[in-house]
Amino acid sequence: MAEAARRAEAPAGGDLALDEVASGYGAVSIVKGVSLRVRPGEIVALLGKNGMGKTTLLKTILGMVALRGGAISIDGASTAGLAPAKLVALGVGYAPQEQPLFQDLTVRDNLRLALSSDRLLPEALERAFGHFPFLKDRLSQRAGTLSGGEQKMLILTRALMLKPRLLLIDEISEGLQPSVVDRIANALAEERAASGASMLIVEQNLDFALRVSDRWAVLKLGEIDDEGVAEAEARDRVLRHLSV
Amino acid sequence: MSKRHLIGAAAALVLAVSPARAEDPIVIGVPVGLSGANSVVAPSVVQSAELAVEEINAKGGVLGRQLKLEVADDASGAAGAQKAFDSLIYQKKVDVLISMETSAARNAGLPAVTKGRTPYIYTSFYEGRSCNKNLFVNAWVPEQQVPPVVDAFAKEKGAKTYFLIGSDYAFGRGMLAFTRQYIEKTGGKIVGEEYLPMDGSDWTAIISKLKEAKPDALITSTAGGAPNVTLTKQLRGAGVSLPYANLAVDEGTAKSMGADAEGIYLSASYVTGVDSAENKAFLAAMEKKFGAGLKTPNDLSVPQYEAIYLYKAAVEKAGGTETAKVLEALPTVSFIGPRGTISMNKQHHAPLTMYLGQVQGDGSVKVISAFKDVDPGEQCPKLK
Amino acid sequence: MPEDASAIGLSGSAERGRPRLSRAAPFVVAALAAAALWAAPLVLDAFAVNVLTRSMIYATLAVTVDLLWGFTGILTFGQAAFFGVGAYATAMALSYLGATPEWMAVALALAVVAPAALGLAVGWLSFYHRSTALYASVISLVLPIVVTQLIYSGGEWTGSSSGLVGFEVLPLELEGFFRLSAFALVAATLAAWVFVRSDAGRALVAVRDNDARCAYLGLSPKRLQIALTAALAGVAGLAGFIFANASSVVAPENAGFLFGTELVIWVALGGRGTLLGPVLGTVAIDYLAANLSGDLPFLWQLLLGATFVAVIILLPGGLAEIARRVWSALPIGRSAGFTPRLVARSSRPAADGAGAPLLTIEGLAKSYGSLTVLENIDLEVRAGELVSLVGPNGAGKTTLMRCLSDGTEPFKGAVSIGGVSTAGLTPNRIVALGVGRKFQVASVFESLTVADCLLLARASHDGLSPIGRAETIGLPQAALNVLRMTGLDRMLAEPARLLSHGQKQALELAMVVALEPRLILLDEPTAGLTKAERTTIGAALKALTGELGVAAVLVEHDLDFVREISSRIVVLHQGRLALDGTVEEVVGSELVRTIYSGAAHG
Amino acid sequence: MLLILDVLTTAAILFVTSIGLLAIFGVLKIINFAHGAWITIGAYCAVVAAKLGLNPWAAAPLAFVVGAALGGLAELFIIRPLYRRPLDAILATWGLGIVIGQLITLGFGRDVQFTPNLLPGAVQLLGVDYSAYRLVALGAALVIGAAFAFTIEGTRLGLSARAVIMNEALARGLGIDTARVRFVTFMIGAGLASLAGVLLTPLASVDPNMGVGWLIGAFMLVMVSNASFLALAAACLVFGAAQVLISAFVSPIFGSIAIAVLAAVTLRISPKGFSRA
Repeated sequence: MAEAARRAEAPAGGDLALDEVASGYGAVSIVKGVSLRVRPGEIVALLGKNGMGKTTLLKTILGMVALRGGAISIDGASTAGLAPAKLVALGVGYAPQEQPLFQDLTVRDNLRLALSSDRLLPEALERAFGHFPFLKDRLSQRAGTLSGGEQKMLILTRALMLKPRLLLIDEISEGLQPSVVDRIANALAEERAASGASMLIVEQNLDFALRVSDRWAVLKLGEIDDEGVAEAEARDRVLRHLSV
Repeated sequence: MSKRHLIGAAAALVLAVSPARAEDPIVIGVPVGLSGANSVVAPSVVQSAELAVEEINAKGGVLGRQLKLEVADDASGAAGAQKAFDSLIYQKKVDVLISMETSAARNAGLPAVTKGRTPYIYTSFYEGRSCNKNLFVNAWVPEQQVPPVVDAFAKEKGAKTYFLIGSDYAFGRGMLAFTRQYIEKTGGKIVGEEYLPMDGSDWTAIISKLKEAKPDALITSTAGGAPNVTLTKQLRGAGVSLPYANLAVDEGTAKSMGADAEGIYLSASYVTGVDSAENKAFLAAMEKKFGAGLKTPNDLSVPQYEAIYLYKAAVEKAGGTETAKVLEALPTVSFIGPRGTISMNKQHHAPLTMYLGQVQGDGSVKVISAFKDVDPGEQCPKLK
Repeated sequence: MPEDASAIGLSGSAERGRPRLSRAAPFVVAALAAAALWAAPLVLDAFAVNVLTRSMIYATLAVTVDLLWGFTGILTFGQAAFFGVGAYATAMALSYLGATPEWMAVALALAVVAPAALGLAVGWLSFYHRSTALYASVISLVLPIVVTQLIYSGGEWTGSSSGLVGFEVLPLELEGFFRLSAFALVAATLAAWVFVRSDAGRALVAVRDNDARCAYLGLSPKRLQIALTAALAGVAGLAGFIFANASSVVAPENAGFLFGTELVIWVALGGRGTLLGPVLGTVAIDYLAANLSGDLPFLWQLLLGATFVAVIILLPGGLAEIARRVWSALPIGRSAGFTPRLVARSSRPAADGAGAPLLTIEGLAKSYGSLTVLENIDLEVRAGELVSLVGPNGAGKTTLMRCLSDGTEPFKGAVSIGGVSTAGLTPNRIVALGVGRKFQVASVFESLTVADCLLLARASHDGLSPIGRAETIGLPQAALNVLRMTGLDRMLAEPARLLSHGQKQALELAMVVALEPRLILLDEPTAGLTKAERTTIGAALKALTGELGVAAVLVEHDLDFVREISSRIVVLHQGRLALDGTVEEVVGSELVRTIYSGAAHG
Repeated sequence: MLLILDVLTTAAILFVTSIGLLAIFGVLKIINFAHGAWITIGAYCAVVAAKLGLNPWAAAPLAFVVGAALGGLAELFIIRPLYRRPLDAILATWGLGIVIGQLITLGFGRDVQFTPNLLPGAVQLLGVDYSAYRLVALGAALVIGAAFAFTIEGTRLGLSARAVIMNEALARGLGIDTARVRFVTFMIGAGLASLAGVLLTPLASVDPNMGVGWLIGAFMLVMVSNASFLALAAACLVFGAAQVLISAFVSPIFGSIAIAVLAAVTLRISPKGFSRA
C-alpha cells in the first residue's frame, strides 16, 4: 500500500540509471561494465548483434540475473537485492523475447498473470483494447494459436497491463511484417504519450529502433561501443556496427 | 504410548533389583515384535513376562538368583529377528530366550540360538514342525487348533464349502495347508485359497473372489496385527457375513478391533473366561500390577507367563542355568497356570486344552465348547 | 598408428617421482587394513565380531553404491536387490543342492552370475539414448520392490515372508566369517580405489559431469553405465553370498527397498565419491546401530534421520568432507595430483579424395508440432572447406547442427557423412564416422583436470587403462597448437571448472580436434570471448581446414569473424537456405543487409 | 460388476493418495519422498480426533490443516535449500520421512492404532453388496479431484501455479512471486497427503510406517503423469484396473507390483507417460 502511495507521488516515467553494471551466468561474464541512463519519459534503444549481452542486461535490470558489479537504480533508489516480483510492483514492465508467452494458456490468462489482482483486469483490458482492438475477440483463444504478429502484440499488451513507469522490451519487432511493426511503433508512442513511461528497448531492427527511440546505444561484447541521438543520419553509423 | 511406559517400568524394575544381589541375575531374553505385524499383541506379552518375573523375584528368585528381562524388538520379521537374537545372545549374554514371535522371526533366530547354544522357549501358536534341540514350544499347533473350528462349522452351520485366506509366510501357509487337509479328510470342499504378502494391506481383489465363490464358511490365517486388522476391516466393509473363523486372532486384538471383530469364531488354548483358580489369580495380579494400562491377557501372552515358570522349574531341577542340563530338564517339568497343567513333554511340544469361542459385541470372547488335553501330534519324531 | 615420441615435455617434470609412490599407497594401506582385521577377532568379543561381520558385508555394498552414485552420478536404491538375489541364490543352492565343496562353488557362481545378468537387464532398461538420471533412479526403486515380491511369491522355494533358514553353510566359525568378510571388503575397496584413480575411473566422473560430451567424444556413456551396473551387481551378489553363509538366514528384507535406502544413507553420511567415507560410515553406523538400537530404538533412528537430512542440505560431501577440509588445510595435504605429459602424434592421413562431398544434406526439414523450424535444406560440404552458417536468431542454425550430429533426432530428409547415412545413429556412432561437435556453451568435464579432459577425448582412439594412469597423452599437432596458443598446456593439472570461459571454449575445441575428425561442427565457438581469444580460435580453425583438409561447419553471429575465416557462407533465414556462396557474394548481397537491418520478412 | 466397482474404487484411492505428490512435483519439480510420512500424519490425526472424542469426519479438515502447516515448515527449512539439487531433495525428504515416523513412534508407540470406521457396512448397488466406505472413497476422490481442478483452473493461485509449471522464468519475469507459489503449493500438497491419510484409515492399518507402501505407488503414478492432473486420473484408472485384474486373475502378489512395473515400462516407451495423450 505504501508503494501505491509512493507511485502516486512519483513522476509518471521511471528514471533508470545503470552504473558500470556487470553480470553473467556461471563462469561466463556477459555484461562487462555498462553505464546507461533512461530519463523519465525517454525511450532508449539498445542495439547490437546477437550474443552481445543485450537480453542479459535487461534481465539484470529486472533482477532475474544477479548483479555482479556496478549499481542499478530506479528513481535514485538502488534495486540491489530486489526480486523481480518487487521490481514489477515498483512499476517495471517486461516484454521478453525468448519463450515470451504461456502458449497453452488463453490470451486472457496470459494477461491476468501480469496483474496482481483480478480486480484490475477490466480496466486494464479496456486500455489494451485501445492499443490492439483485435484482442477483444481473442480473449479465450490459446495464446499459442495466435499468429506471430498477434503474439508480439499480446506480449507488449501484457507488459502494459500494470501501467508500468519503466518498460523493458526485448526484440518486439523480430520477424514481423512492416504493417505490424507500424502498429507496435504506434502503440509505444501512444503509451508514452498517455502515461509518460520510460522505455529501454532492445532491438535488431534498426529502422524500427531509430523510429521509436530518442537515443540509441550499441552494445558490443558486453560493453557500450557507441551511442548517440536517434536521427536519420545515425542509420549508417549504426549499420556499420550491426552488419558485415 | 503404553509400551514406552512398560519398557520404562521394566527398566526401572531391573535397576531397582539388580544391584542389591550378591549373585548375578538370570537373564531372560525376550525378542518380540514391538513393531510390525506383531505390534498389536507384543505389549501384552511383555506385560505377562514382567508379572512372572516380579512374582518369582518376590518369592526369592530361582536358586537364590533374581530374574532379569531383556526385551528386544524383532520388527516381526526375519531381518529384525537376526539383529535382536544376535544382540541378546552375544551382547546381553542371556541365559534363555522366551518369546512370542512370528514364524519368520523364529526361523531367522534359530541359527543364532544353535550357534550361541542358548535354550529357547517359543510361546506363540504356530504352523508346527519346527524342530531344534534347543527349541521348546508351549503353545498350540494346527493339529490342536483347527479340528474344533472345522468340526463346529460342519456340525452347527452345516458348512460344506470353505474359502481360505492367509498371509504368505510359514504360519499362514502351514496353518491353511493343515486346514485344507483336515477339511478334505472330513468331507468338506475348498472353493478358494488366497494369500497376500505379509506386508500387503489391500485385500480388495481377494475379497471380491471370496464373494464370487460363495462359500459356506471362511477361515483365515494371517500374520497377527496389521494384516489381520486390515483384512477384518475390509471384510466387514465389504459386508461379508459368513461364518468366519480367524485362526490368528487373539482376544486382545479382537477387543481393540471393536465392532469389526464381532461374530468371529476363534479357537484358542486360552480365553479370559477360563474358570479356574489359577486364571482368576493371574487376572487379578495382572489387573493389580498394570491397572488402567493393562493389555487384555490372551492366547499369546499367557503362554509367555507360563513359559517363565516352566524355565524356573527346569533350572531348579537342573541345579543351574547350564544349557545342556536345562534342555534335559525342560521336557520333564510342568506348571499349573491359567491354561491348566502345561508340560512340554511331547516331542518338545505340549498337550493343551482347547476352547472354541466367539467374539461378542463388547470384544469379549464367549466360550462355546472346550476340548480337554488335545494332543499336538507327531511334531518332531526325532526329538523325544 | 606410429607412436611419435616427440615429447613436448611441458608439464610436471617435478612430479615424476610421485606417481609410483602414490600408486603403491593403496596397496600398502590395504595390506595394513587386512592385517589389522585379521587380528581383530582376537581382541573383540563375540558380539562385536558378529555385528562387524555384517557391517563389513554392508560396507562392501556401500562401495558399489558409492561407485554408482558418488562417482558416476546414478542414485541407486537397487544394490539391495542384487545383494538379495545373490544371497537367495546362495541360500537356495545350498538348501536344494547341498553344501559340498562342488555345490558351494556352484552357489558362489550363481550368486555372482544371477545378479550380474539381472544387472545387465536393468542397465539396458535404465540407460538408453536420452534416458534421464531420474529414470535410472526410478528403475532402481522398482527393482527391489519387484525382487521382494518375487521372493514372496516363491512359496516354499524362497520361503516367502519367512525367508530361508537352516541350510548348511561354509564350515567356518564366527571369526572365520569375520575374516572372510573383512577380506572381501578390503579387496573390493582396493579394487574400487585403483579403478577410480585409473584413467578409466576418469570416465565415470566424466559420465556424471556431462554424458552428452562423452557421447560426442565417441564414447558410449550408456554402455559404460550398463557395464558398471552389471559388474557391480555381481559384486553385490558376492556380498550376498558371504552374507547368506555368515548369517545362515536370508529374508525378503535383505533385498528390499528400505535396505536400499539405508545403503544410500550410509554412503551419504560417510561422504559420496570418497570410497573410504562410505566404508567407514557404513561400518560405524551399522555397528553403532547394533549397539544402540536395542536400548534407544526410536531415538537412534530419529538421530540418524535428522543427521541425514542435515548432511544432505548442509554438507553434501558427507563427513568425509570435513576430513578432507581438515586434511587440505594441513601443508602435507596440498600435494598436486599426478599429471601426464602431452606428446605430439602424427595425424591421420588427410581425408580421402577431395572430390566426393564429406557431408551431404538432402531435403532436410524439421518441425516441433505445428512450428516448422527448418525446411528444404540442401547442402554439400567437401574436405578442406570452412562453411559458416549465419542468420538472425531463430533462423534454425542450432537445430540444424543438432540434426547433423544426432541421427535419432526426428527430422525429414537425409544426412550422410562420407556416404554413410546417419539415420537412427546415436551421437557416439556419428562421432565414429569422423564428426566432432563443439557446443555453443562450452561443454567440458567440470570436475576433471584439463589433462583428464584431453585424455577422455583420446579415449575412443587409445582406450583407457582400468588400473593405471597413462604417462603421456598423445595429441595431434593441431590440438596441441590450440592448447599452446591459449596457454592451456601450462594448466594441465587445473580442474576445468576453474578455467575462464574462453579457456573452456578453447579446451573444448582442443578436445574435439583431438578426436581427429574429418568434419567438425562448431556452434558459436567465439560467443563471449575476447578479441584476442577470437583471433586465436580463428587461426586454429584456418589451420585445421587449410592444412589438414578437415571440413568445418560453423554457426556464428560475429560477421567480422566469419568474413575472416570462411571459405563459404550459408545464410539461413526463417528455416530456409536463403543464400549460399563465397564470402564476397554473401557479404555484398542486399539480402543480408536487409535481414540484418530488420526490414526483411516472410 | 464387482470387478468394475473394485477398479473404480481402487483408482479413486490411488488418486487420493497421489494427488498431493503430484501438486508438489508439478510446481516444485521436487519429489517429496516424505509424502508417505504426511499420509501417516493424517492417519494419526484421525487417531487423535478419536481420542478427543470428535466426530470421525472432523479428522479430515484437521488433518488437512495440520499437514499443510507442517508442510509449510518443511518447505522453508528443507525443500527451499534444495531446489537446484532435485536428487538430493529426494534423499532429504526421505530422511525427513524417517524423522517424522520416529517422532510419531515416540508419541504414539510403534503398534497398530485403531480408529473408528468412518462408514461401516455394505450397500446394495447394481445387484451386489458393496463396501459402503469404498463408495465413499470414490466420492471423496471425485470431490477432491473437482476441488483440485477448480483451484487449478479457476483461481489466481492455480493460474500462477500453472504459469510456474509451464515456464518458471517467464512467470518470474512477470512479477509472480514464485517462491510464494511454491510454498503454498507445498502446503496444499502436504495437506492433501494428510487428508488421504484420514481417508485410508478405514481400509488400512494405522502404524508409524503405514505411509511407505503408499509412497511408491503414488510416486510411480506421478512419474507417468508428468505433472498433469488429468493424466494422473487416467493413470490411476488404467493402472488401478491392471492391479485389480492381475490380482484377481493372476496373483495378488503380482497385482501389488503391477503399478510399479507397468509405470516403469510406460516411462521407458514414452518418457512423458500419460500426459502425452
